[in-house]
Amino acid sequence: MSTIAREGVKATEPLRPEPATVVDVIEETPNIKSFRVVFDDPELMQSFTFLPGQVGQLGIVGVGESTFAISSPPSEKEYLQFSVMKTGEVTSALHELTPGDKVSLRAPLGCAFPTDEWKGKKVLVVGGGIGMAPLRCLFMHLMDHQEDYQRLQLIYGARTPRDICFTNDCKLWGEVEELDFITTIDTEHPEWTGRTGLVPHVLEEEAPDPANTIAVTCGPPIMIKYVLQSLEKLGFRDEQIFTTLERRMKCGIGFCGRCNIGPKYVCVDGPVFTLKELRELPDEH
Amino acid sequence: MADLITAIKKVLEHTDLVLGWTTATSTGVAAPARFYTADEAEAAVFDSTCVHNLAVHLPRLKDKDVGIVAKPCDAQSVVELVVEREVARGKVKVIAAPCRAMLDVKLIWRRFGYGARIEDEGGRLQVNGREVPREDFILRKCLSCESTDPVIVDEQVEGDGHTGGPPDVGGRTDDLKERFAAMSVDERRAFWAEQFSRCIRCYACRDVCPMCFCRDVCLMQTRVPHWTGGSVESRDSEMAQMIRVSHLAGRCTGCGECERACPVGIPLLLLMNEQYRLIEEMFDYRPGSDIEARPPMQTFSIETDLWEGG
Amino acid sequence: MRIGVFVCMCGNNIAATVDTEKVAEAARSMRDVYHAETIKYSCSDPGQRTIIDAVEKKKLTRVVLAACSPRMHETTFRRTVKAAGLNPFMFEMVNIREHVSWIHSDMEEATNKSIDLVAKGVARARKQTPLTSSTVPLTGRVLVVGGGIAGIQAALDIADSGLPVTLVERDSTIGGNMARLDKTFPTLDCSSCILTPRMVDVKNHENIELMVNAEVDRVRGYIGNFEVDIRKKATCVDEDKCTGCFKCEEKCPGKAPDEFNQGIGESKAISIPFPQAVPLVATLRKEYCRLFIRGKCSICQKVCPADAIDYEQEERIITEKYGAIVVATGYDLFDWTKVYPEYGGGRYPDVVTSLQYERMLSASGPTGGHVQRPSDGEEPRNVVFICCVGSRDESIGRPLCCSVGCMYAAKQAILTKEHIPDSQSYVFYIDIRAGSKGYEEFTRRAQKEFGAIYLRGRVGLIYPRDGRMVVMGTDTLSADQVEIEADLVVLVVGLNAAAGAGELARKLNISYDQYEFLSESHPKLRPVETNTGGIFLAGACQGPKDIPDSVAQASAAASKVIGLLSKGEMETSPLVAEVDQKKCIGCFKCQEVCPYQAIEEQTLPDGRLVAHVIESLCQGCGLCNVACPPSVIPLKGYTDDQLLAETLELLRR
Amino acid sequence: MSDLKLIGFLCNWCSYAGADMAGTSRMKQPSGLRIIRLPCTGRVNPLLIQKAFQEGADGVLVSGCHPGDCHYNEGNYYARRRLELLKRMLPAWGIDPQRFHYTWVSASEGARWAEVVAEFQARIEALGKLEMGYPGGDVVSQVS
Amino acid sequence: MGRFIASENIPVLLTRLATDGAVWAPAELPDSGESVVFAPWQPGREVVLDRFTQMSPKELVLPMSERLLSFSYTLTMEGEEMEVESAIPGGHTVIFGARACDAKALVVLDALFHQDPETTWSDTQYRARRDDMTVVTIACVKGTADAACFCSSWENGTAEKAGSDVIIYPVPGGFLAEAVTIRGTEVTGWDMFDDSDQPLPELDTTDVVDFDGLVEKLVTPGVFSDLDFWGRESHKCISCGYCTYGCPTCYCFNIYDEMQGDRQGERCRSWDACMFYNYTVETSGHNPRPTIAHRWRNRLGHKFSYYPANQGETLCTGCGRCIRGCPTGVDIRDILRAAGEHE
Repeated sequence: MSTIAREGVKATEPLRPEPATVVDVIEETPNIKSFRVVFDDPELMQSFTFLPGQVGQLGIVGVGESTFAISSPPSEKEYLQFSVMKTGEVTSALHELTPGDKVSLRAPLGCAFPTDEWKGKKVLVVGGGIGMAPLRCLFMHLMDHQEDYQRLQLIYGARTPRDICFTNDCKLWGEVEELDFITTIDTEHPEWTGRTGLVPHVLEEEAPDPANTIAVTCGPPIMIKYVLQSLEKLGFRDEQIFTTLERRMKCGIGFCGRCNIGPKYVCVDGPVFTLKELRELPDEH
Repeated sequence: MADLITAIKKVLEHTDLVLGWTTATSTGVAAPARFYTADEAEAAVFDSTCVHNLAVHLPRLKDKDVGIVAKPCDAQSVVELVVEREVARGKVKVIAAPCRAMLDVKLIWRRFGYGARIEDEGGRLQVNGREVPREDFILRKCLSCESTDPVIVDEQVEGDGHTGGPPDVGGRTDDLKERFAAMSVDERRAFWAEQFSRCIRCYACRDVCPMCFCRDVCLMQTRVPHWTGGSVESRDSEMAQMIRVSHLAGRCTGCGECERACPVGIPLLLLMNEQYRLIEEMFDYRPGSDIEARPPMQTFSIETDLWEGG
Repeated sequence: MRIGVFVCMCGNNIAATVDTEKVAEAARSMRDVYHAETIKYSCSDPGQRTIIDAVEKKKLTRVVLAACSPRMHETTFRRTVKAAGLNPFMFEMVNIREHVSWIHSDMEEATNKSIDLVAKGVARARKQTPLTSSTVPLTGRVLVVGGGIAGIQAALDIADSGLPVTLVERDSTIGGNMARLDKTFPTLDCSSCILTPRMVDVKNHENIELMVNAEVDRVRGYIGNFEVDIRKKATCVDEDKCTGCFKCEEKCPGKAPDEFNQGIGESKAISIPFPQAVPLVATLRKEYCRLFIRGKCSICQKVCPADAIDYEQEERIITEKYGAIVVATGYDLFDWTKVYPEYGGGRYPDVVTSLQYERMLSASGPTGGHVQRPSDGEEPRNVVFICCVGSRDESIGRPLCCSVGCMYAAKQAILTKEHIPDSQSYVFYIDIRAGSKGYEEFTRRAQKEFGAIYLRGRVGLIYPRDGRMVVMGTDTLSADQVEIEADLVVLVVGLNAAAGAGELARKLNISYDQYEFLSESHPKLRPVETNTGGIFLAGACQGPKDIPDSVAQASAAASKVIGLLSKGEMETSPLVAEVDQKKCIGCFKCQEVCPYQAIEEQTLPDGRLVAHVIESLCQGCGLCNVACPPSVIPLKGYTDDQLLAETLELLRR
Repeated sequence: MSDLKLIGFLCNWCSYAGADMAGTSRMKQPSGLRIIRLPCTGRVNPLLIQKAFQEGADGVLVSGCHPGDCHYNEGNYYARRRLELLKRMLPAWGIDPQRFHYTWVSASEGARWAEVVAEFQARIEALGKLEMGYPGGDVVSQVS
Repeated sequence: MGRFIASENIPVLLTRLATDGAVWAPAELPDSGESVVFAPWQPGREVVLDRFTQMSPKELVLPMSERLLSFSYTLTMEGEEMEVESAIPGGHTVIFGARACDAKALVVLDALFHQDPETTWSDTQYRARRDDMTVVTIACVKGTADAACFCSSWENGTAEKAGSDVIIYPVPGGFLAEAVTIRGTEVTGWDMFDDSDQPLPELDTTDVVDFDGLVEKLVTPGVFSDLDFWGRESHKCISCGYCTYGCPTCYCFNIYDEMQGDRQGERCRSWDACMFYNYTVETSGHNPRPTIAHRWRNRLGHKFSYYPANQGETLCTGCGRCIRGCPTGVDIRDILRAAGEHE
């Protein structure tokens, strides 16, 4: 369930965002940009904490706000990073931002991956496209505490080489020996010498052992669907599998009513769910 | 001519379902119903509480063969839906039902309480067993109705309402319409500014309209393009209504559902009627009267469109 | 976003009335404006450099320029913005010269208005999105419609560049009206001596396919990719077999009007219009043929040595693809007979049109170059030319100048003197229009050397008297009534677009005026283009003009075609409508109003039928944008949100 | 200077060019009108005009190519229907139709454009400011 | 010992109440088809207490549209500065003429919006309004409930006192007043009230819907997955928003920004309705509740299962407005009963 964060979202003024400033804009792909932002209030920036999987309502006052996963790890104290795919009104406006521009931010919101409970286990992270945003945060967090986990494995897929986000991170991760890191693109491409194949296929080829393993996946709905099937095939049980959901969200605090799946609100009860929890919810996603 | 139930059964032989009315158990007035079988059709009714224009459901039932019990004014909506290519003529069977002016059920209930018993027989209206002047409770749109001739008929249901001329409204005239007509532009401005301050943006006016076929992507609600804000300030509400009225130019048949559906009683028909009149005046076009027609705003005439500016 | 605002002083053109520095200062306080400055001449090289430098230094993402009319320099500055590394459509131009400084004198008012307009521009710029052109492959074939001198010139020029050309001519020969002329002004060259070799060139050119007796039936597609149905009429003659021996014409018993000779003389039901015709093939006109009228004859078939006569021949539709179309349909003489009863309305044989007279003057004409009165075959002595028949005459609704009448009247007066040395020509004129090189001298020669008497004024009445024509007019210079007994009256008749030009224009979706002259896109900037991309104009179909102008325009059109097709593919304007198919409700109101058939139906994977804009067909008018009930077919560059932003910005200031 | 707000929607090909022509010919005009350029009068959504009135315009002018001369052949024919209907509907909405004028001015009619502007400005000045009569001035009025 | 106020003294009471804040009371506005809505009371305006209002007094705690924040941008030498400020409504509100179901609805909404900020979020604007408000309720005495009412489905029915400060009971010549809260005692202590021995009149009873077990049933696959059932039950529905807007407990809202010029603007919220397609459609175009059937399933689920499960209150008080006002005659009770009987 949700935790009340005193830092970024005041309990008595939960809809009031904090002013923040864009310090860096990274063009990830032709339609995805990452924004690094800092709260204008230095004290707030200093005291701000969150956990992987939590989200923020990033916006531009005058346009609106939208929910985005925080893609930088909690250990990153200099800024918060959000990766945004251009799809609608707010995201288009965000894509116009340049360093120095003002944004509004309500964070952290939603619940996190229970990384503490995973200690001592192996963690398999399977991401696709922009779905890598929350997983980047998670993965970097897990790496920060690598000693707590038996083994970390990451499979990241994108449609074409140009659709790969976080290319610098990918390069870095590829160089870390203790990591099992695979990048794949859907089909052969002249600019690509690495692995090809759809994420679920690569996953099945890799065939990670489900024993004492947590699997986390996020990506386009169709990918998630097949990844879940593949995981099942590999012997993962529902409670071992975590994913994060997307929904149209407005308030982010469970008030405005639209993001529910049955009695659960994605904005406060999620976005992180185990597959087991999802199966218990009414089938309306 | 046949009685209603026989007609529905006959139409059901060639259609998937028939849209009609049945009696609501809690109130005793007509409520929209869907008849899929001859057995179900036994429950069909038609009386002066059948106020709803069921043609609104047709575009959503595009892939089905549908029969529809229609008052003369509802039949116009069917025609215009065919003209607008929202409904295929071959997929609709119109069961034309007789009409001698509908009752303003909502008004009766506002006065006498929801569910007050309504009996309307032989031109005499009784509410909760007490006779009241029928003409006081006639739906406002019926006061301006010129003809009860249905424009499209596949089955005609017998009855006394279909006179070919105007319906029997007991001599009453539409005093609101007359008052509005007599207002100066400034008075009208004040009138609407006040009326729209009551709007709650529930969009019932839109959703109940058979000719509002954008349905889920309506400009009254979008942010891109940002034609109007989301508030209920009369400026925003009026703009939303301007969008609706403008989009219905040459389409609105004047069925009056928008006004009937408005929970806060904004007299939208004043606008719809005026636009209807202008469309006829300018283009000699009466929406819903000719199944072969081409919608006037989708075409032009070099020869006759000779106005300029003024 | 970071917007830069530049305020052009245009030397003093703007700065004299608008306090440009104040405008720039006001711009600095507008949101998202990170830079504002004035520029002395923004269109100059240093001016454009200033913009580029600022974009680079201040990392601007959009540019607003307040200067002259965007109609003048928008494309120039889009290039500038592109050179600065931005998308060329992240640019907005505000007109503070034509719409402000030049029409207002109060500096404060003009400055305030400029500030408003800049704010409007900034508001609009905020809503801009980068637009990219798409490219369409071009079909490297060209259709030239009309085989007069303009069509011939265009076809040859284009064919010389290596592009295959189809030249379609509805008559049985090319040559057009020029083939009817005896001599051409102002050099008095023999018309056929110039024209005939060009006609033969067409016939022999390896890149030209000549199609006579053919008309454009239907046109689909768009620039670079037209699909044209050509209707090849049935002439009962196999053009491939016909050798042009004239035997059929000689033996044919069926008389027919002689259209080539403008009704002077007679022709046959099967005929070749003139000996130099290209192609030199006979054509049978069924309406005059005894076989078709009476069911019995077939003489031509019998006499034809080449077995070229085929009475069963059927009309064919030939469908071809073309990348560009040149329209060169030429002109017809205006039909003067209905509106000039005072000139006899065609009842007097000795009142002829200039083109008829031209045939009389021509050695290849029906009279063998002997000028004869049609009524009695006598050689005329007094010949009266009446200028501006059907031209410059508001009373009959034709204020236009035919632009050639003054010149050919002079020419014919000269030729008359040459043919009949003791003749006297009189020329009634309104003004003498002789603007081109050597023209003025030419009309003077007609008067001085050839003794033509020029009378300024209109002729009010012509009537026959004692076998001659009495011409009554006013000499407005002397204010005298003039009465001339003429043996022959030549009406200098004005020009109309060729019959059927309007119909063709509708097929091609190009505009035309009340005389059915086809409209150019812009008289100065795009004089040979039409409003429909890929369709060009040459010659008198666009407006009355003489041979030099027709040829020049034909070459201009040819160069445009060659330029267009040389690239192999073409960028289309990105300012087109685009359907948001997620939200399209499939009502196709857009399709109903689209003047260009640019909207097609598409079925999405989920089965929904939605609209789709064919970008290369869309011309960007925005009719669909307004017709679309949920407004999900925005016209890029002019979206609802952009127009709203502009409007609201102006109103909230 | 009056505080009247006049908006003009002009087609790029004829009237905007006509206004340019008036400028090139230095034909003085009243300064109240603010011009918005569009490709065609067929792009003018009547709602834009109603919106303009709502948001404070005192007069709205639309001008395009003469019928028959539309750059897009047919755009102004559709526009004419749309705009004429709007003009006749305005009284029902409580807006004096005099405040809205549409006309045709070609690229060569600079002088006519200057006349149109002057006449329109004078007409709106005679009518004065348009009061839409909405209560409250906030973007969103609060119930309590 | 009760308190009595004569009918002619009601304006006196309203005038007195108006000195504390804005008084909202049911009124019939001109040319409104005789609809009755809560409107700001002013001397001389007639208060309509004998008919049902089309709109509930919910709008006085959660307005149809309101400002959440105001913001402004300023340009400084260092660049742009942005200021954001919560818009906190001030001033006392009096709701005069609510029904017991309306007053109860406020308590139902409190469960979500007015939670303890020590443990969870609490809505800024709602709290500000709710904390500074007087509710005077008109009791539904015998003969005043109608066929749409079904508040008797809950334990207290028409006798529900929660949410009211004062309850007034119509009696011949005036009203008997019952103070429910301290504020109520204060109000009924004013001198336009007199002591009275009259007993309180008998209250009306209404239709009863049995929704026992729906909390569970509405989320379990049986009813939930039977989309045909929901389609059948909602066939009349045209997907407008009146049932939710008229509802005293429906609270869903939308948040959006409006600019005023280029430097300042407001973040606003307006009622939104789960019956609208737009309510849940995602930017990708995907809509988890694409049809009216889906939306009805959610509407009923939310009211009678999810909200009770999460907040402990049924999101319905049986006021019947959705039934009275539905343009197509949908009766939520029919669907509830059908769901109860499903399988």
